[in-house]
Amino acid sequence: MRKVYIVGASLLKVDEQWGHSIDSLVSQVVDGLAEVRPWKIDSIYVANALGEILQNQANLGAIVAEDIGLAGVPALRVEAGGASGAAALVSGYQAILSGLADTVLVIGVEKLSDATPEEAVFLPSLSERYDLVGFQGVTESALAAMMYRMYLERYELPQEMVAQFPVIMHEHASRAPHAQYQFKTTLDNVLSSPVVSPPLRRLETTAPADGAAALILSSSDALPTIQHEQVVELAGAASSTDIVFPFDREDPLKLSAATRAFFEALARAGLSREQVKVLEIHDSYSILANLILESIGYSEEGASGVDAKNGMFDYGGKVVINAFGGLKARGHPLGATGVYQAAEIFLQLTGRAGACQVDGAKYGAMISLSGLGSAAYALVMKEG
Amino acid sequence: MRKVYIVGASLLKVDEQWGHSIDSLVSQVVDGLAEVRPWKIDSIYVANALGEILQNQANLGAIVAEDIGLAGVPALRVEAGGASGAAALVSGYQAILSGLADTVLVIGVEKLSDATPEEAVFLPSLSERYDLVGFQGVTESALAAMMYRMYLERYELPQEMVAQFPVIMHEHASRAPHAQYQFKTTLDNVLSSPVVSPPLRRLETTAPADGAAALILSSSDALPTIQHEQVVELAGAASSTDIVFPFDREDPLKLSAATRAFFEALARAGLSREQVKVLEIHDSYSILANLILESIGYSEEGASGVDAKNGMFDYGGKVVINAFGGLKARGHPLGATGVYQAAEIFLQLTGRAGACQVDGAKYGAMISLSGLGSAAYALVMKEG
Amino acid sequence: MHAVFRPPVNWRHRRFRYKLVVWRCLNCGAVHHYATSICRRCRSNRIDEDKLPDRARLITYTVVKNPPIAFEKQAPYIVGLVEFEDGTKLVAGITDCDPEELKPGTELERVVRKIAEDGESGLIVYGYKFRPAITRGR
Amino acid sequence: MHAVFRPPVNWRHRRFRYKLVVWRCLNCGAVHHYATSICRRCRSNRIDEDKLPDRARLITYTVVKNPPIAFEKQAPYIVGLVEFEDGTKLVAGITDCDPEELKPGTELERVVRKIAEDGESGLIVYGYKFRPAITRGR
Ligand SMILES: [Zn+2]
Ligand SMILES: [Zn+2]
Repeated sequence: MRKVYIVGASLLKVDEQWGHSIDSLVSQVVDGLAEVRPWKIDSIYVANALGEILQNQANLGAIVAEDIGLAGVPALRVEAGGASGAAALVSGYQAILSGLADTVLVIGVEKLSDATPEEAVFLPSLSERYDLVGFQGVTESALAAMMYRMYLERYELPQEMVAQFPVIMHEHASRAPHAQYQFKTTLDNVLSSPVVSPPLRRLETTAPADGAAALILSSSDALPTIQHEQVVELAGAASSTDIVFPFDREDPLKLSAATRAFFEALARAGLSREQVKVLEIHDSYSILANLILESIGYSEEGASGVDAKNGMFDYGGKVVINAFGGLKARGHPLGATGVYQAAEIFLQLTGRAGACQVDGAKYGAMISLSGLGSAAYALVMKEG
Repeated sequence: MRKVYIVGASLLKVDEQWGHSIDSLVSQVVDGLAEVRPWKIDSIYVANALGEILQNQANLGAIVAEDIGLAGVPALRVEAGGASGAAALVSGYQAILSGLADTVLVIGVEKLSDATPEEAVFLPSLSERYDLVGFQGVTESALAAMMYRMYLERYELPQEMVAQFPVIMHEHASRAPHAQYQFKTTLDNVLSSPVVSPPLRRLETTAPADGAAALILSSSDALPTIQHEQVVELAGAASSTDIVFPFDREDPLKLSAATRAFFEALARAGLSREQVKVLEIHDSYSILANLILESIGYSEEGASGVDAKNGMFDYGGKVVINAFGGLKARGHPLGATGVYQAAEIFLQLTGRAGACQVDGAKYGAMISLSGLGSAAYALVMKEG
Repeated sequence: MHAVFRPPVNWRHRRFRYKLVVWRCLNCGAVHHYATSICRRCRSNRIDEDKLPDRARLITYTVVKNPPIAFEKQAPYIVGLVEFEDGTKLVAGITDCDPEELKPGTELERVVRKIAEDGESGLIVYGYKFRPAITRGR
Repeated sequence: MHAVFRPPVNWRHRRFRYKLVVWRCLNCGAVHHYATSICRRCRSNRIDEDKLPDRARLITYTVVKNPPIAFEKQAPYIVGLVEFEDGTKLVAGITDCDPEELKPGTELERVVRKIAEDGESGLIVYGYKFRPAITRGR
């Protein structure tokens, strides 16, 4: 089987980009891939979740292909809610393994700042079962809050064991120039920020963000023909789904799609979890950091909070999570987020992570979720 | 390279299905695949264009996987406007060729009847460049009307040379139990139906439709393990994009994405155009029938109308187009349409097309477009 | 702003929203809130209409402080996870009480109430909510 | 119904919509209606702001009889394909005339007019349209 490499990555600062349209963001982020030459792309995958609603724009495969001067190249939009970016990456990985493409461009782009505040609360519900949950006014953050409460009660934990994760994320983001929120915060700040849905606080969630990120993938066959700096091997990729309504699952506190995707991707890469030193996780709500870390075996059930407090997931620990601040602090431009995660691992494994660099990281992995774990995507990368 | 087969197909009557949700339609159409056994699916591709807007439902990969009892299986939504169904098929074809999947389920589903009349006029604009075209109140049908006028003027043709295509489509659909509009019509009826945008008339366009269609693909490796009736080989698939705004193209009357996709798919299948005896084309507007037939070389420029009048595209002619009525009369449930086209070719090549059967057809092809040709997908199939 | 309520959708789901009419799998018992031909759990075709009971127990709850579209006038409001005798779970608005009155295990009964109001179109949507049980029996 | 006009989007595109300010590729001449770093035709990075002329020629036109959202009050209305001196083509509303007055080649001039009105929010959107030229010169 041939191998798949990431030969270039580009990302924009996550921000509210009032002056820029999707087209503008796409052109900027692709301009950042100039070091890769020649510019021969066989296929384009565009990840975007809400452009149809917020920008009246569907058909983003063709739109984006033209925006970047590649009208003619096959191009497609994929959507899997908050995991759209990771889903586009997996699609690109498959396209190369199929032999039908040698070079693939994956672009994630999202502009959430065009939403009104009420829409910003409403739109995440689109990834849940709307006719069962959303129509009752039960927001996705309300679902997350109920999972949070269940978690604290089952393991008899103080809220700190969940609420500390945003503190770690903001600390990381304070060194990341492309992060949306580069300020540091404290546990006190988190726990005194406004209540969204008890026990969930404002500083445990994300806010509307615009962003774009892009990667170029190449087959091992085409690699010698491409001028590039360093490369990273995309050594394994996998995905899985789960029952959509979290409380219909056998255990609402186990993200079994994440478990399946992560171990399958690791197995394809021929790696063990212990070898992974940089890990990007999908912390759209603080509680998801706990649930993911426990679902993919880094912590025992209910123990991720204590492990985090002991520094296990920070610089000097077993694995560094969200070295650039994760969804919480780097920001969560929905459909683009998975591409940001992958671009960040690329920066780490090529030693270009700047003040966020994790020393000696040879292997990295990412977990991306749609909704509250109804789909999970995992990618595993190796130093090139 | 291993081969890809279609081992089962199912489709619902295209209709306004007021009583059924997307979940209902999906469960019904998959129930129609019962003859394929065992039910082991490695990956699911869902094609849908407007569920986020009309049903408040994104994340349809995970939603559909659960709806059909396959929570856990990797699942993804793809969107390429009116070509979403074909795009999902190409994605599934790639997944099998990549070796990562042996059996793939492709489902197209769309519910347009939830739209208001003004939305139904507006929503096709989402596949055009909204900030350049749609915001000016220029609907997609107005763009099509201007292409239509340009075509009649350039080749100095009477409108009949375009407007006869809907007559052929309704004739075909009158024998197709799953068609939305099974009535026959006449050229007089077409030309006296209400003007949408001159010269385009109501009976030259499509109307809101709900529908779902599904196919199971299998690798040649897995085929012996699957219990099925007849199979069809998915022998070639390709896609291309074009400049989105039709009048920015070198020639607005040439659908160059269709040309590229069609000949690439034929080449992969090792077939010539002359061998194809059943052809499904994307006639969302009558004029697109002319432009497609000329762009893929069945007619000289400006001559598709005369060729049609001479019976070239009907039973007994060189190739039968849209044997079940095409988008015009079978109906156009946007994101599902490409899957309908493929399912119909499957029925033809397995001799199960009933009163619509084209005798002796060994090879079939389809062309599916997003917008007015900004993306094109072509698939070529061989008798199994 | 985005349209969250559409008359055809409300009509389609009216029996579920007013009376909790569901489609139950006769093989595994799984409940569907939409008409289906195939069980989402066991793929059985043996599905029949059923109605969820009028009573349920509260498992957990929270409060929505920042309302989504069409719920602006209701906020803040309580939403809860409820469980029926057969194990089926739903989320729903919890009404006619303060959060302090609620705890896991609280007996609830179904009522039909205004769920939301689309400010621009003026469309009002009704459906099930739950309140602490005040009538007798289960 | 779906929201077709949003204030931030109108603001973002104001210079294009009011004055036809565009971004032109200095290498191949291609015009972009959005700020860009890369030419959609030749991938050059040499892009600069420009303004399309106030005059254009009509290539072809049609009439929108069934209006989309926010154009209900305008229908029926003429829309045309126009071409500027540099070859750039746009579609736009054609105003202040009857369809009978129009033919390919008709000289047009840009005006700023109400484009649409979002019935529910009351938001009114202005922007360029074209009318048969009544002022002199080109
Ligand atoms: Zn069952
Ligand atoms: Zn240029």
